[in-house]
Amino acid sequence: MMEDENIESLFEAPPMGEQERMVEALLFASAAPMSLTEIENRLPHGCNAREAIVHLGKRYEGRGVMLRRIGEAWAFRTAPDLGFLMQKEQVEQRKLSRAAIETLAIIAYHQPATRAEIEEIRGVSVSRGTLDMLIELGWVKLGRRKLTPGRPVTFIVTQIFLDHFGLETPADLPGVKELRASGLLDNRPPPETILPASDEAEENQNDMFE
Amino acid sequence: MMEDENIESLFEAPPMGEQERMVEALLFASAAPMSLTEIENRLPHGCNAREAIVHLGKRYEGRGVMLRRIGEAWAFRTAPDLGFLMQKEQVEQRKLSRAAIETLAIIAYHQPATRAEIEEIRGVSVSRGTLDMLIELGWVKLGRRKLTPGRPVTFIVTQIFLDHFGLETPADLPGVKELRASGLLDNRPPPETILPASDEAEENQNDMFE
Amino acid sequence: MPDDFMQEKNDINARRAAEALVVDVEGFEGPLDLLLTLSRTQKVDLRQVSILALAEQYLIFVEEAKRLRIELAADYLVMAAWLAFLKSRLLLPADPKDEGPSGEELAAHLAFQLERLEAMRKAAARLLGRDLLGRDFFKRGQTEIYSRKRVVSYEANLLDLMQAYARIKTKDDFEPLSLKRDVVYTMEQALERMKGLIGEAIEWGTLAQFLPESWRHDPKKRRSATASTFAAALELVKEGRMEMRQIDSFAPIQLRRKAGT
Repeated sequence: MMEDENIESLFEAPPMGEQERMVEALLFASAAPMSLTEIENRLPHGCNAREAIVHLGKRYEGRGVMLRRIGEAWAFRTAPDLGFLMQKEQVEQRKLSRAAIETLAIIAYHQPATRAEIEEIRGVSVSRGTLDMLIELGWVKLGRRKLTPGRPVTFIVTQIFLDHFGLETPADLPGVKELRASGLLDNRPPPETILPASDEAEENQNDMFE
Repeated sequence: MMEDENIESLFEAPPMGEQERMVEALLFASAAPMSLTEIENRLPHGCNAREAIVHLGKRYEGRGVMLRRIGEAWAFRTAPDLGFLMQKEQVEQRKLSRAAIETLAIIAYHQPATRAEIEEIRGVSVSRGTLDMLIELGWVKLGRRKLTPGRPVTFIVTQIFLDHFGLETPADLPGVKELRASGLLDNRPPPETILPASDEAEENQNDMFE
Repeated sequence: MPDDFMQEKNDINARRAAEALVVDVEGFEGPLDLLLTLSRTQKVDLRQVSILALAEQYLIFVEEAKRLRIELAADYLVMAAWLAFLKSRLLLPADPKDEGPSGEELAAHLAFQLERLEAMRKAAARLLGRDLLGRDFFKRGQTEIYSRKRVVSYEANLLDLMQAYARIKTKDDFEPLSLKRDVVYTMEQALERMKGLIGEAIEWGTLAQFLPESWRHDPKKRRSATASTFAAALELVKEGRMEMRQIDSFAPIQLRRKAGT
């Protein structure tokens, strides 16, 4: 059917059903409501956006999604009676602080880790808020007390942590040597950047990480 | 009508038509694919998201917007034949290096793949930053460690990868069946040779001969 | 041996070498990639490629690269050594006392590697040729998951975690590497030197003329000195003390003191 019309389509607009599909896709992908003019500017020459909108609106009547007119523009919106489904929680994403991510990394790699151990590895003291936050996030929990003088508490990572980071077990985390070998280390410009990255240079560097 | 059912809905799941509307609204509202569990967590108690998805998928067949399966999740996406309309919507596609795209393909077709396997296939070491970038794009993540000596880290592709390349599952990778049938996805170790016993080979021996 | 026979043989070799060298060495992704490219000149299906001929092509390529003083990475040379070994195994009658795989087995594995690499190349191309999200099909432009309840979700991915750990574990390890800087001509050095030289540079002179004598010959040193001298020159141009020009693409970069300074 489309084939027959190929030649004609140079001069004629696509059939209305096709125009409707086009408007549907356009409005779906658009980040903001679109006016008739905006829609027509995107459609092939000769299309009738107004008519396509009418058909599209009918098609979505009673569905979970509706075509809505917003001022002079059009957009899909979920049906108002289903709004309750969308009202879970608004998630505001924030980057974890460097102190937090480092503390988390140390716990993941060294668990069970005491606070003193974390501080020794990081070389700075761990603020109370950092550990509290990791615990509140559900990524870290208290482990067994260590059988050393003072019986300090230890920290370990949780199942939620593993799920979030897509790990089966903490043992799946690559070691530093593997990180380097995989090119996953921090992209600090290596001193040999000006030279060709010869194998020799790579090997020497490997030794440095032992 | 809804009002009448309000009390009952405490005990009974809404009718399937209504469940379909709900799933439609949810998937429309979300830009990211949603798993069945995520959908069901938002639906009233007792709903059957799997069945609703089947109905919904049929309803959108041939439309400008389609229901697509992406790994274990579902999302609405515009029909690929209408891409030309959305050209202005295009996100700047990051130009991938040849090394990156080949590494990605090897991981996708051979997953779970170790770094040594990737290097064995490409015949060259994986450069600093290649895997890094694929992980940052969200296309590659760590898989389970391999149960071979040295327990090397493996890499696998993600749902975001499937979504980006319009694949339902890794089994839909183009030509994967033919490649498997022809043995080109086998992990065939090189025949033991006397040569070359370079330092480099020894250095990597753990990785190379797992 | 008649002269014209030699001549002909040389011609063939020269032609082969020229053929092999059409592609820039820098353009190759390792020896296997080079072998794959060379195998295409045989114009046969990859399964019928003559590994022996391929090994010869590769060895000619490496010889030619040496002659042109093109620096080849170590793995190209390792492959050359291996192919020379393979060639001898294929040509000489098998020694019954020899342990290990036969030349044919080794050749078969190399053929498999080439076929596999090519298969992955094609797979990658097919992957990129698919309808892509954000190019051919699109997700919802606007999302509607909302509510009054605000939840702060702290975002961190596995890469952040691993890099944080690597950062901590390697923060001290980077120091000793500065010892390797002996073949690096720093920009500070270059700037110091240039400041002393610009007084005399009334006429246009090429960048290379500004390199210190002892850094001009070794390719690694020359590269480093060129980069630093160029950077230093840019700095001086920025300060309005020098002028820089390049007549044409890839023409030498020229420098001179800015008039009136």
